[in-house]
Amino acid sequence: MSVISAQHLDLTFQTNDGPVHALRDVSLNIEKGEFVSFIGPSGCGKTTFLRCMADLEHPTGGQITVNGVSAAEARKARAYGYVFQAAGLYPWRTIGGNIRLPLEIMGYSKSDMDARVERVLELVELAGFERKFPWQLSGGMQQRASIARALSFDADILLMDEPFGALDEIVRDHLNEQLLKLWARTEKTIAFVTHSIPEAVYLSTKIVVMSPRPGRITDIIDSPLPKERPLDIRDTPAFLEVAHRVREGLRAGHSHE
Amino acid sequence: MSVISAQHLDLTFQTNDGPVHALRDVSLNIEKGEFVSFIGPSGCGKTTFLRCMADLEHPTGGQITVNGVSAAEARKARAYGYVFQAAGLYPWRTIGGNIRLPLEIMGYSKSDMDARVERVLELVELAGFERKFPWQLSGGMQQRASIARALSFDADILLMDEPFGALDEIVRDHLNEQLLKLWARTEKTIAFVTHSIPEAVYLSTKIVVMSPRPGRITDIIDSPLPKERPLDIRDTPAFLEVAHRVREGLRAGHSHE
Amino acid sequence: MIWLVFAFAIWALGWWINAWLAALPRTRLTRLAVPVIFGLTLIAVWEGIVHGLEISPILLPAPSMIAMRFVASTAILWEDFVQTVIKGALSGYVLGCGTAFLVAILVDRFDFLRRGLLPVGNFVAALPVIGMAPILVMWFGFDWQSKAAVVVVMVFFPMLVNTVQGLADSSVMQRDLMRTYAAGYWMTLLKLRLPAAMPFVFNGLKIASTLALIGAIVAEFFGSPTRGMGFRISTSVGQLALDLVWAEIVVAAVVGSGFYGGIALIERAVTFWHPSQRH
Amino acid sequence: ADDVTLQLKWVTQAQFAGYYVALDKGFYEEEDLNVTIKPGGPDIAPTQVLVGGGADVTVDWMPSALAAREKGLPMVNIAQPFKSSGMMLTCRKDAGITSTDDFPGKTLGVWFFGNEFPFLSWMSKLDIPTDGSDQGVTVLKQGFNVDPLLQGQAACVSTMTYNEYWQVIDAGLTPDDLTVFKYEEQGVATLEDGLYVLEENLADPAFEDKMVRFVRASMKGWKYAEANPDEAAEIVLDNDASGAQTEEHQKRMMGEVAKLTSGSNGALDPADYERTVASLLAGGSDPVITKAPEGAWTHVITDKALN
Amino acid sequence: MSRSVLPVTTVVCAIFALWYVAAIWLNAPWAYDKATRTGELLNAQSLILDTWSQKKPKLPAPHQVAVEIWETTVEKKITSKRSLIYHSWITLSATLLGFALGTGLGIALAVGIVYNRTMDMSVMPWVIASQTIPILAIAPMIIVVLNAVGISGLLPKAMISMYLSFFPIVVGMVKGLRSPDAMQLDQMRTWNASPSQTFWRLRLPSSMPYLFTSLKIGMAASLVGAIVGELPTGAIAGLGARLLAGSYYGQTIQIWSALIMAAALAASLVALIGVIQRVTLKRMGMS
Ligand SMILES: Nc1ncnc2c1ncn2[C@@H]1O[C@H](COP(=O)(O)OP(=O)(O)OP(=O)(O)O)[C@@H](O)[C@H]1O
Ligand SMILES: Nc1ncnc2c1ncn2[C@@H]1O[C@H](COP(=O)(O)OP(=O)(O)OP(=O)(O)O)[C@@H](O)[C@H]1O
Ligand SMILES: Cc1ncc(C[n+]2csc(CCO)c2C)c(N)n1
Ligand SMILES: [Mg+2]
Ligand SMILES: [Mg+2]
Repeated sequence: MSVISAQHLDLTFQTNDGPVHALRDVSLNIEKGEFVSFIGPSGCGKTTFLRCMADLEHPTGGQITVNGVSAAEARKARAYGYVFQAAGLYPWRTIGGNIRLPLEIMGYSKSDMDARVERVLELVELAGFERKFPWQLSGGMQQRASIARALSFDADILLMDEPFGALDEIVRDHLNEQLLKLWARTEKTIAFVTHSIPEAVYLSTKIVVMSPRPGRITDIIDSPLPKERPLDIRDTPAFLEVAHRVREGLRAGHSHE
Repeated sequence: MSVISAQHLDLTFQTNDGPVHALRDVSLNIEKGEFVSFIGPSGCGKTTFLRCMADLEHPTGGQITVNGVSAAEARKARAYGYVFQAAGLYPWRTIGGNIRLPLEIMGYSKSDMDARVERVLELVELAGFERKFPWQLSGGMQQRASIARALSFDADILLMDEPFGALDEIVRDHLNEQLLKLWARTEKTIAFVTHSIPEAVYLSTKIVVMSPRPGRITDIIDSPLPKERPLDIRDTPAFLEVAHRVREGLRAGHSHE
Repeated sequence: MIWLVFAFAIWALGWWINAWLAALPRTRLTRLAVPVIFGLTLIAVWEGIVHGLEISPILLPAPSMIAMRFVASTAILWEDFVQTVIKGALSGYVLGCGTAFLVAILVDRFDFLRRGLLPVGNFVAALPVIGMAPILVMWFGFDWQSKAAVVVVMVFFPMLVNTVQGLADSSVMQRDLMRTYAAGYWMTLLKLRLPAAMPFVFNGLKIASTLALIGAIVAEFFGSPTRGMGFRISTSVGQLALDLVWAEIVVAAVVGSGFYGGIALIERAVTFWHPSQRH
Repeated sequence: ADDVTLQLKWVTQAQFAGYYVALDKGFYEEEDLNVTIKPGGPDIAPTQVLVGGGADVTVDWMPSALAAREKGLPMVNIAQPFKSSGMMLTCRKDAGITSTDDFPGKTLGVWFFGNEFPFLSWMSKLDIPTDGSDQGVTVLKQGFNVDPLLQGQAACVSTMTYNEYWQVIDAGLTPDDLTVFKYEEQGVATLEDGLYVLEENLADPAFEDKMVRFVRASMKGWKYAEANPDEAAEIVLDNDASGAQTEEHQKRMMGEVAKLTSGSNGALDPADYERTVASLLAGGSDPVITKAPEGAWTHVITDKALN
Repeated sequence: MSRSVLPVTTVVCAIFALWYVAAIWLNAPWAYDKATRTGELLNAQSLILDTWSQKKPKLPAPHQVAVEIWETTVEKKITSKRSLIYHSWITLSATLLGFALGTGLGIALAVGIVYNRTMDMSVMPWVIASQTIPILAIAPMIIVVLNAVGISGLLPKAMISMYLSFFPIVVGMVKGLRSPDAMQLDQMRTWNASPSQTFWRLRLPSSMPYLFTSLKIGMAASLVGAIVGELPTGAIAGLGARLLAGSYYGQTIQIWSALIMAAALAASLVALIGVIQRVTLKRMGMS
């Protein structure tokens, strides 16, 4: 059974300028343990699709199931962790407090909370920053804290919306490596939105290329790369080959030119 | 004579946490018609350096001249166009009104203004959007409008601070091409800040690598690439070679790892 | 008892209709209808309670009685309206807001003034203007001039503080942009700071609009010619003509809300670009 | 002890000395009464407080009490400690006023809030319109003080013999600078400072009994105050919570008030009442009351209290 | 801080200078009036001295007010009815009670408006309309009506001050409780947080800066309300009573000293909230 399964999804926003077709006839299955990247020009519906999976947006047509139940039920069962495009930490809580927030809401015990906070902070290499406030950290560190927050509770699914968009290349490379390691270790199912072709290719087992107006899937590329991926893999022909295919797919769907 | 010449520039910000050394002993000459990119990790002083050239920041030590006169005089002579990191359009003016703004201030005639607005809008492919307000456009379109605004008047120097940061790869590629064409045609001198290594290599005749704490120049790379640059040039060994050198320079100066 | 039941029933009915309307998609019609129904409900409940508890009309007249008095006394109400609103409140409002705006530009121009005048201004703004009213009546005489003076004093500081804040509201980047154009002070003021200040200016104008009417009416309690809303209210309380008092209050509330609404409409037109005006 | 709440017409001052003396000297206590005195103020309508149940008995002027009665509010005068009126119109000679013939074209300050009735009656008797026309007078709603006269904004202002008149004198004007019209002398005097209760309450014998004791003690207070004006003024000062009154002014006020109360034993003189009603009915086109009221006063209380 | 000392002193000095000049100008007519009646001749010096020392000046000179304040604060026992401190205390207690009530009502309404669509659409215009009613006009009626149901003393005054202070609080808190952006609210949804969890952990904390700003405005309004409420309670005691009594007897010096005292009271209350704001926001890491 697929972890996430979308069948003929349609989503139209009613705006005062008339309807916007954000998604049109989108079908996709994501299996357990997959790392799926979504790539496509701005406004093609990547975020919207991710939000449908998270039950933050309601499709106007079609079907979506998560873990075999409806997206709403999955949300209520706290089936996933969601990392938003911006870090979105609460300024009045420390880093520790921010990570503790979902745990408090879900009613974890005090000692369990402490242990989890410590563990995820180590995972994203922020041990020692628990007591700091978000604005005392750099943008990259904030973004990592927000990832830690999504990892703190036991959700098997991770939905990430351009989590590394705001970071510079070097930090980004580093976090990409970390994310891959985490994924390999925990066997989570990950849906990941990005603008960067190398990032998508480097991370994913499956790359979904989307195109706008109306948002639809134009290509689904299964990556031939091995699970073990050092950073240098990006200079191999296999990598460049996939990247090329993604770029072509993108260009085809692009409204520009 | 260099168009921009910085000698032993120092700039220290006094903050309540103590002084921040944003620039330390920075020397650089930029010749007429050059396309110089600045690259370096977040917070290394790229923006600060560009702002010094624009007389928006006052160095606490050293010397900077623009067009042979002080930065302040150059600013008063309206020697440059500046594109900020964020689009920074005035929300109460239409796209056309925003582009007209510097022209009004500089006292261009009405008919001249109209002609210029039309021309630059075409240049950034926004013809037909003159009457729209900024919030009615996507982030990428806003960014392009802000570039158009800096191009609308006749300044020989263009200072651009991560102008394409908010854009997706395809649009970015396209604008890179356009910018190169414009530069080739007009022979402007361009100083360009970016986070992207391929972008820096693709565009520049000279790449300045900076490193933080305190901000200084660690490497200056003259590009061996020809002036004529199709997009495919990015797959050539010469390109990858330069990119590699930039990446090494960056990594050396990076605090991470 | 019947009246009380009636009051409760009306309340329940009004609330039910509103809950139903509010659940519909928002249109111009529902946006208007809901508060109107809410107000009508309040009035009906008031009517029911006054009759139900047999409250003396000298303490609280019923809305029906007020309405009848309103219709019967339009001439008096109009005379008072002209005296208090047009002559007192409006002239004071225009004068007060106008000078505050100009002073704000001056304060903004000279940092010395900003640092000196604003703290003092905040202190003065804390003065309970009620206390100023008898003094200003003493200075400016009985007629509308003293009412206008009270209004000027009341609206001046809210307007000043808001405008100064607004003039400082442009972002660093927006100001830097002006510097890159080597734009002078006046250019920057005209093309950047004033437009950017408009949301704040209108905030000040809105606050001032409710203050203006209150100020003009209150000042009439401390001496006035034999017309004006404040005069009528205090005299009529003495004569136990509470229905006329409430008719005047209705005029005040309608005029005040209309004034406020009018300014909000202009605000919408002028600051259409501001995020708060685009939902 | 029985609780009684008295609502005054105005702020704590020697105008109400009798009640404060009765309270302070224990006269109320002797009658087994527990009296609370509520000072009034510029915006307190005693009648309203009475209807609202905030007081059992109130000090009010007869014109406004009769007007309230005609509005359907059955106020009844149960005692009248003030025999004569202290109201006057005080004018500046240098404003050109020496007799009532000089009024037309002038600006006059008048108290409103139910106190304008005697003035309006007087003007209609003199046949002077109050609409601000050339043959008439311009009326100002006078604030709480005599500033308009001092500042020259009005030719005349309303004053009481015991209060505002002395403020004019204190300000530096001399009696020679002033022309004074006493309402008593103009024949338009109306009764001031009587004690009023609601008619429906009087039907209750227990309430009636309370009022009998209250009036008896109050009159004892008044007579004591007349005899010991300085002590009475001190008592008033002690009771003034605002701390704004001065000893000099209160002693002088007590002296003047004593002149007004000395002619009364507390019982209302029906002749005075008839005179007041006649004056109010003669209001020309806009009389204060339209028909002679009935049952607006009673001797029941004073008969029992004073005999 | 210290950078504004010079400008503030300059402005204050300028105000005092202007004040003295204005005192001459406004009080001179009375001085001449007196002089012509007594027939003496005024030279410039005696004119100025007279205008700065009249008993009931149109505008008292600053030193007259200062002396009055000194005499009624420092030189009187604070239990004395002639002590301004005593009267300030009376006003302050009504202010604080009214402020507490107003804050409570304001927040409750704001929560209702934010959480209930029907209230959102129906209440706000009437809240605005309520503020256009001249408070001084209905204050006596409020007092009488409350008296009728047996409430008297501090509470009626506090109700009037509540009436004035709840408005800025509703407006500010509606804005504040709505200040979390869509993303933060979505975040709460992804964790399946209940409405009350969303309120306590997201809406309320993010409304703090708005809350404090509106508390400051509300406090100033409360004080005005308490003073207004004192006028129709028969000028028994309090700063409002001093204002009224001063006005009644034409004691301008007394009016001005009560006024200055009231402004000082308001300023210190607002400053106090400012301190609490700074401490709270600092502890919340939001400053
Ligand atoms: N709440 C909304 N109301 C109306 N239109 C919306 C809404 N949210 C998104 N859209 C529109 O739906 C389309 C898809 O938006 P979406 O955010 O999913 O794009 P995206 O692929 O995530 O883009 P980006 O890369 O810029 O984040 C866009 O055209 C957008 O304008
Ligand atoms: N106005 C200022 N006051 C104090 N410190 C400042 C100020 N502006 C910049 N800095 C500091 O100076 C350093 C250089 O900043 P700058 O903005 O030039 O970096 P940058 O290279 O442009 O970074 P980015 O890539 O994130 O834009 C940073 O450490 C920054 O915190
Ligand atoms: C607003 C207002 N103004 C005047 C009076 C008249 N008045 C009645 S008793 C009294 C005391 C006399 O010293 C005065 C002045 C009032 N009641 N209310
Ligand atoms: Mg997106
Ligand atoms: Mg920068």
